[in-house]
Amino acid sequence: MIEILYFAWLRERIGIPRETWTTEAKTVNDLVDELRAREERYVMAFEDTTSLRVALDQELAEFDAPLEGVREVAFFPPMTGG
Amino acid sequence: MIEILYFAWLRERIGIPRETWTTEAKTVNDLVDELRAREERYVMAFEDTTSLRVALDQELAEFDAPLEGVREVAFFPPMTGG
Amino acid sequence: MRVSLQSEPFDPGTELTAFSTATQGVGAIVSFSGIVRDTDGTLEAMEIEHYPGMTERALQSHAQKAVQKFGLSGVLIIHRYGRLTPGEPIMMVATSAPHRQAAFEGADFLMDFLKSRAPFWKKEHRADGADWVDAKTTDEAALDRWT
Amino acid sequence: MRVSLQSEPFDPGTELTAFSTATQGVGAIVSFSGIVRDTDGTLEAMEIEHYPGMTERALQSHAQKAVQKFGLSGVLIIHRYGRLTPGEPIMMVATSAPHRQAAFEGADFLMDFLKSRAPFWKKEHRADGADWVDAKTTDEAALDRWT
Repeated sequence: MIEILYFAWLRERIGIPRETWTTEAKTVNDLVDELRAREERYVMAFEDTTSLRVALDQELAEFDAPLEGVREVAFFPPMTGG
Repeated sequence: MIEILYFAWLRERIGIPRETWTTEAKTVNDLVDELRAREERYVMAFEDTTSLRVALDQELAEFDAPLEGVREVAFFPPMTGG
Repeated sequence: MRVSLQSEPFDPGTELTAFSTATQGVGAIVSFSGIVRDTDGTLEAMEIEHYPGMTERALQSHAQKAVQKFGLSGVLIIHRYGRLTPGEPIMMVATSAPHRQAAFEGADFLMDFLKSRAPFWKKEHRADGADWVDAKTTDEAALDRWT
Repeated sequence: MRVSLQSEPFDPGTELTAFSTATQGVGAIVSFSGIVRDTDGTLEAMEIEHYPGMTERALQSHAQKAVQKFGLSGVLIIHRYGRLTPGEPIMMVATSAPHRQAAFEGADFLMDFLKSRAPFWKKEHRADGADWVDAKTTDEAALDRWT
């Protein structure tokens, strides 16, 4: 079981800020595939992962990173702070 | 007749902050030669003009600049503001 | 080193005075403040979303990185979240160091990080709707200067 | 644009607040303050000599140059002269602009100018005597960045 968080327009497109999900995914990419298989809104949200960022347990990561031991996965668009 | 000003260690070495001087000099270099011919303290002060700066009527200039029309000449070491 | 993630407004001048007073023995202090800007007279508000938990960690770790990389004597980062109106300060960084170059570079480095590595997202609210601000590829590219 | 050549002390934070209030509609404000630094615990005072008349002209003309070169919305230059003690601010520059890069570069440019083109000379007073501060060749070289 992992906690999945969504931010900014990704949060709006999916419609929820967070959810708990039971996954078999080995990597972030695997997890994205699982989510896409669920519902159309996930397909839309994850249409182009090159325009998205991911953080594993609150550290920026790559989409091919392993999920082993990870408790919190966050997906969001490129950041626009400052 | 021109007004000559000295700043920082140049002022201390020459012993006065300013003086009025009647000159025939065509350029700053000529003026420096005239001053050196006056007294030992000017020889000492103007020993190495590459380590000095000059301003003509309050604008930075080169030592080969003409003096025609100039009313105020200032000599000083490289600036250390900021 | 002080990092503040806050919804409350702040005054960069007041913060600079406090920062200067706290860091003694330095020769140079640089500050940067970013202000909500209404480019065409239609901006009603700037909404800033962030990732609670990750944001604080990311700000702390980058403040530490800046201290080490540039030998800074002090670092201040303030970043707001929530709803801001035009003219309000969004964020500020301040750096202090023995000499000028380290203070300037440290501030510039922190800004590059805040622009594209700290989990903040800006949304502009106008009379005719709201839009998420797009990330600039130049901001992403700017980070390469420091590696 | 405000240029102040003064013997009186000033507080950079208070000046930053006044500068920010005066320049509306900008997105970025950068400030730099230089502080008298006692590197080895022996400095009693820093004396700053300047060239009355030329200094004011030079500060004004370089503030204008910075506004034009970087499209700045506002410039502030404060520089003290006379006898200063360790910990006191010597000078400050502040720049405001629509975007960050112009504000940073404008402040950096003004500092390079103040270091080696404004007619100020620093003398350090210590218990065992007084010495004029040598100009740094790096300060002179830094000016080449802008030509």
